[in-house]
Amino acid sequence: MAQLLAPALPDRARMRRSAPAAVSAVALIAMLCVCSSLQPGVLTVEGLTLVLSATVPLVIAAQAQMTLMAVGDIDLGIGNFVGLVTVVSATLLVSSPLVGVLVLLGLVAAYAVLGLLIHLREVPALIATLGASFVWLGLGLFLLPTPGGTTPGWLASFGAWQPAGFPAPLLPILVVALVVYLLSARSAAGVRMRGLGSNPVALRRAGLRPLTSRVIAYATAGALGVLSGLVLASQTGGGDVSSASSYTLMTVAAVILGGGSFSGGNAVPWGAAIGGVTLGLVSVVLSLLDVRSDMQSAVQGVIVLAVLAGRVVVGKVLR
Amino acid sequence: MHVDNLPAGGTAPPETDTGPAARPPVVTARGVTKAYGRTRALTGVDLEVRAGEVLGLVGHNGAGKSTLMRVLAGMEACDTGTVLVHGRKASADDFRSVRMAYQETSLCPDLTVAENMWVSSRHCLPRLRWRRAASDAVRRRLDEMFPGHGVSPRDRVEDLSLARRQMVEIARACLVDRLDLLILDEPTESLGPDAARSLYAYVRGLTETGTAVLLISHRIREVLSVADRVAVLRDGAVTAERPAAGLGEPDVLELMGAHVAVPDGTGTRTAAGGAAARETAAELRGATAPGLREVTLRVGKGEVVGLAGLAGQGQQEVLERLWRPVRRDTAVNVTRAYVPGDRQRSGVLPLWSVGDNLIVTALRGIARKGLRRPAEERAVVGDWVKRLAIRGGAEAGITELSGGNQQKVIVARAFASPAGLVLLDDPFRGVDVHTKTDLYRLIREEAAKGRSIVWYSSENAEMAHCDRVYVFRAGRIVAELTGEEISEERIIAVSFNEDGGND
Amino acid sequence: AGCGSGGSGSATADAASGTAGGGGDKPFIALSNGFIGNGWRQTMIAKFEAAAEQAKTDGLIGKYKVVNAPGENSATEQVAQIKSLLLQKPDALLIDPASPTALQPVIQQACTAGVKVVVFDSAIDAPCAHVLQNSFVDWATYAAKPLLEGIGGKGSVIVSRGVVGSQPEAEMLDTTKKILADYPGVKTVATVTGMCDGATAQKAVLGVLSSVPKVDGVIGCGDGYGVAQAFATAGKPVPAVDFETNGRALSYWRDNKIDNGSVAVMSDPGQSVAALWEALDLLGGKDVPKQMTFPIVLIEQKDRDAWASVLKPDEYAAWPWTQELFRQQVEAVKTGGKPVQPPIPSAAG
Amino acid sequence: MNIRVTRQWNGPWIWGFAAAALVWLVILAISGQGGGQTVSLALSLAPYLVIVGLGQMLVISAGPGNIDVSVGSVISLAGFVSVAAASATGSAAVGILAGIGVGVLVAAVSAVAILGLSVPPIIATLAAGLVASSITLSMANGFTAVPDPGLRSALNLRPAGVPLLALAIAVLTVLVVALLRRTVYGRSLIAVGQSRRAAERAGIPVARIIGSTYLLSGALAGLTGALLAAYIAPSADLGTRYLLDSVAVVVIGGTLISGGRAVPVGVWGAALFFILLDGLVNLVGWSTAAQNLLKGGLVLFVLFLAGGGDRTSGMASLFRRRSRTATATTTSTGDDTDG
Ligand SMILES: Nc1ncnc2c1ncn2[C@@H]1O[C@H](COP(=O)(O)OP(=O)(O)OP(=O)(O)O)[C@@H](O)[C@H]1O
Ligand SMILES: Nc1ncnc2c1ncn2[C@@H]1O[C@H](COP(=O)(O)OP(=O)(O)OP(=O)(O)O)[C@@H](O)[C@H]1O
Ligand SMILES: [Mg+2]
Ligand SMILES: [Mg+2]
Repeated sequence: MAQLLAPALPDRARMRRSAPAAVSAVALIAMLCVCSSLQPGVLTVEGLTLVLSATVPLVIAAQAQMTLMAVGDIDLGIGNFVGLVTVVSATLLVSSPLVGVLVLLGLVAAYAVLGLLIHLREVPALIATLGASFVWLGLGLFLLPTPGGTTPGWLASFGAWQPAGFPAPLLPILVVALVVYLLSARSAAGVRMRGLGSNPVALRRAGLRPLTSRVIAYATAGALGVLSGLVLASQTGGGDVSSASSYTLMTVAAVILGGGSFSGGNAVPWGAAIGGVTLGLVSVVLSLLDVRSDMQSAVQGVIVLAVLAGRVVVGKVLR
Repeated sequence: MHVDNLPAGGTAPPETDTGPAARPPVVTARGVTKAYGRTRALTGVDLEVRAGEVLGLVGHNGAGKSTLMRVLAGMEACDTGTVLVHGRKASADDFRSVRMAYQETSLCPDLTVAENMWVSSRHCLPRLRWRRAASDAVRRRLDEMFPGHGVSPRDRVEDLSLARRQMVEIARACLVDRLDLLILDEPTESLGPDAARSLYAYVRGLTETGTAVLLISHRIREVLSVADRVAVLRDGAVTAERPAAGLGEPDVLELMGAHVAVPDGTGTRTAAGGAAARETAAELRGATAPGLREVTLRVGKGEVVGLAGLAGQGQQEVLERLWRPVRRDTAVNVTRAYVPGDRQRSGVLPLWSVGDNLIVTALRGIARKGLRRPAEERAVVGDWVKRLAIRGGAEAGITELSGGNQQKVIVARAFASPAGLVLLDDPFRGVDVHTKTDLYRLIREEAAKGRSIVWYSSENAEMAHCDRVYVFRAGRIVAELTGEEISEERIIAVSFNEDGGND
Repeated sequence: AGCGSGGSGSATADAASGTAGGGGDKPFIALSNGFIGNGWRQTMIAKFEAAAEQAKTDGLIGKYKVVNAPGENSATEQVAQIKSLLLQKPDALLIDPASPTALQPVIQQACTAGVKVVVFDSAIDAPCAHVLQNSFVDWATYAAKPLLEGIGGKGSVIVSRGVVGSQPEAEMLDTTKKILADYPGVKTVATVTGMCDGATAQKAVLGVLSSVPKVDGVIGCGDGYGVAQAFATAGKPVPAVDFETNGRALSYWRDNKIDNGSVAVMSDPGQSVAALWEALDLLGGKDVPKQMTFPIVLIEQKDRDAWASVLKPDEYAAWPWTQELFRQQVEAVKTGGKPVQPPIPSAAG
Repeated sequence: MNIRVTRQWNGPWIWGFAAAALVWLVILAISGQGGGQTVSLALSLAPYLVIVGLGQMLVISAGPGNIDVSVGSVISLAGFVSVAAASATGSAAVGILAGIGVGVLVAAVSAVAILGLSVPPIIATLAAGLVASSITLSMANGFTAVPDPGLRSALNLRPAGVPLLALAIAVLTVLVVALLRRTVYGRSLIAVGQSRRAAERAGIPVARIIGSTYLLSGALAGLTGALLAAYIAPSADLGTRYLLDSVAVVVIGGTLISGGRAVPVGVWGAALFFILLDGLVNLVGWSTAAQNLLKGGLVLFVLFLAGGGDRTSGMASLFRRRSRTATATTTSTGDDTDG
């Protein structure tokens, strides 16, 4: 039926799929325009560096979330996990670098084990990661009950790195998105992960173990979470387990803004990057706009809804 | 059974049964049994597939065909018995040359065609640059099998039409470095006649190179025209194996154990002329939507209206329109109820008992001020369980029932409500003959009480139970048949009467 | 200047700041606040805005801007906001940090950009910033001593700790323990985590009340109102507690006649105003010590009614720092003299 | 597969009560006194968590993907609104109603976004919660009203050691059970939770059911806020802690997380467990770190021990929206469970 009526379907479908990210990108550009009209300095290298640097850890965490959403899961623990990583990097990584590195690797492994258990026990990822988030928080508080510590020098100097003529934060955003793109969209492992989110039965029939796919996805998410935590620590210069608690829902919003969905099967690394930067920029715009501080979160919520509404409209047009 | 794509006996296989019989067996099943919980899907199967032959496998729904195929393809282990590949007890590697195209396509909808190829055929693709290799291979294979297929390796499967997906699924199965046995599980269910023809041409080409092909289909004529031998599976065991030559459709049906209930429609059916005089229960006036073009139809009170034609020509869109009317072109004057055909996804509420499932639609009508009245509900449930002889009774969990009995519950759900218009969306897929006969009777009885029924069926023979039938093609109504005009042949003739079809 | 008039100007302050374009060479003061979710922080902001508005009228500053990080006490948000504040090139940046360490790099960045940075309400390891804070040792001392005297130096007490593990909490617990050691007649029957927050302390104390004998006092950190509620729920008489310094707690204390040695003690939300004066003095080239300790707010029973009559329920007692008082206090810090005791604001303003 | 699930979750509410009893025994062993009073005090704190948990339970029962992450902000906002309304009118009842009303309003924003804009619930309620917390902050600024003393003392009433509030909320719980079992709405909700498609085909007004479920959850969160503000005091972070806890008590309480089965009684067990656990941690003097580790560890332990296996295979289905395309009715993604 479909092929009788709409021979040009694939192109349209492709457009429909990239529409959400495009809408977010439009919102992003609009915000940058607003910023630069209010504060001409924004569009300079220093301005972009200042504005973008805070979004880098969020964008990386959003890639982690995206990886899990690609297999059809969701991670409600990523915020506390990133916080825990900052704590580790401000404590163990300084006092005994080797132990610190091992602990960070252990955290990645813990994510893999979490994915393993979720798969084997057939429990909803939503709840398992929620439970895990308490654990990450507890571990973080255990290591560093209140914010403090100092990050190792190399990490701090990475945070302070400012190449001439190029906004430094753009580099990690692009590099991570590229790596995640290569992994999730171009590699065989990515096919396995998206296949799991798409149709686990097909994987099983083809002799690919869904378990492996899920574990790969969780390990990747864990690694990205660690990276996000390290970048965050490099910016804050210390550890704070609750410093990223807002990331949990923000990353989900970023992936949705970038065109991802809860149904799995889709990897949108570039979309997640755009969504993350968009969300991160909201608070910058708000503070430039002199929005009353108590109204800022409302405006943030309304912007998220507006972008999603724009997406619905574009989706209708493209149908 | 669907419309047959091929004329019966038109191209009989050239070889006689002496040829393939002499060849060595590729896969042999001996005393294979398989149970899922209490369901005994296979009860002791002995079957041999020989190199270079096409073996047709037929059997009623739930006979165990798909299960047997999964066992033969090494997808699942059997409980007892053995499966031999080339006469040896098979290891995982041996099964690599046994490939299967699944009844419900086992592609990942979010992946591209090429990526799906990697999933199923990664062993014969290079480790690096596999994307390019997979694209080339699938394009070549599709060109061979379905000339003019219109599939690009970069398309996502979810964007493809059903027919193209089926093509990809079949091509996927053939994409392997060494193919000993190709299993096709109802491959032509959503293919057009041209595609089916080129598929079978390819299949014959394959057998010439020594590959065995196992073909499952409910389209008996098709099987007879392609296969060298036909095996009949009944209740989990092979009950007959015959050479295809000389076998006729009625013979096969008899072997399958179906007493073909020839509908005696004329008796129950209302006079055709009466239709116009009836009060209108619902109508579409020039409805146009994705999949629908300028459809105008009308349903009278107490009338059974059939929607016929090849699968996916707009019938379900009509049901959708009547279920969720759009004010500008649809008028529905009575309350509605819906019987979905896809009971797994749109029918059963899996955590509930039979009674709960049955009453959920009628609940609203029975309740007073939003509060349920359990006694009345129980009475209604008891009534229907008895009337349709639902095995297990009202208290049984719905998922413990066999498919046919589940379907009875879903049908009863709709008829237990006071709805004046009941929409049937191909509801009798996977239902056995006895149940079907009961349900046909129910439909006529309820129509006689003044309910209107709109009935889409992929099985044209069922249309004989209707007062009036609209035949669909590419989203349009191409014919309206009434009374004596309604017959399977007539419907098929009308459905195919333009050429072109779904590629 | 900023007292008595209350927080009436707060709602419009941000909008007003945007329009004050004529400042020219007069300084632009920005305040970044890491968290706005409790009454103390809100009072702190309200006091600052009132004082800054007044300073603008008086021509001391050109314009000012307050940015509160939304959401929970989130250092990341604050870092982002400080960065966007820096784009606007303020002359001085006042910071009430969400975290004592997380801001270090961005503060360094601000100093490099030539901005005077004053961090208040919390210590921070940023060598280039000036720090203005209250003494936690004082806080713990005032929280324990009068209370223990009030119960006659004997009986059993519960210790409600603050944010366990934090530097201030460690300091405070240390002091509390030392003081308790001076009272051998006092037995500590339980130690709970109240997080210096009435609601948390209420639940925490309620959780242990059934498992401990009669309690004479609860040594806490500004969580007495919640603790008192917990005792009320359990149907027990309210012991001596350390109240919050807000209107609600003081009225409760007054109205329920809890005259048993309870005190109200907390840090001073007026620090934001003091920080404003410090920033102005720094910009004016005056010599101000890098680290300064300002007096804490202690309300004993004798001052209670005076304070209670001027505070709204969610408003916290703040010292009304004026430029004069501030400079006196700076002198006191420099010379190591007795800290200045600002007057209790009167209802008339 | 279904059979297994049914059996495993047959007595799911036991877990919470068992864990609560265990913690209670430990407390008793440590302190050696006041066992009865411990329960009594836990019962005076648990109801608040139970109310918001019941709302969350209804939402989660509405099927995959449904969750209300705005409850925390709603509680805080409703706290202020109810205290303001109560002190303006002098009537505690008006205050409570105002709290409920504001909860419904915030939920209405979520419901419109979910149903009208097809925004995923987790995002829609997040956005609505952000809006609510903004209003909270602007109300908190210079807020002068004080909670109604009458209501406060009513909340503290404990005739014969049984908190009046606990009794009232027990009645509310019974009402929710009745709502689920005995009303058309309740049955429809459970049907929608099991299979949205099937429910829609069975003639259930799915959108209306889902919308009203969010409104109910908002109302219950609003009620929690109103009571909590009277019991403690209105503050901008009054509800923060309740978001994660509300989801956690629903899970530990045995409600099927993939929808279609709600266990209101289980929420009580889990809430008591959480309250007693807090008490134990404070009694022993453990830090919040240990508290969180224990909570998380137990959630994971219960989860992995009980296992899941929701009726559609794999996690992917938890959020899968079945209707991908208009042709979804005729396509299938290879679910080979039945012939
Ligand atoms: N994975 C499974 N779990 C439980 N029962 C199963 C499973 N697969 C098949 N069955 C049962 O085994 C029996 C045989 O099913 P099978 O799919 O092999 O039938 P079929 O002959 O292919 O039917 P159809 O013609 O409808 O495709 C049925 O009763 C079915 O319910
Ligand atoms: N999951 C299950 N758990 C327990 N019993 C089951 C289950 N599935 C099927 N059964 C039982 O096994 C029997 C056979 O079921 P099956 O689905 O194979 O029937 P069927 O041959 O397809 O019948 P129908 O033609 O009515 O669909 C049924 O009577 C049913 O009670
Ligand atoms: Mg089959
Ligand atoms: Mg069956």
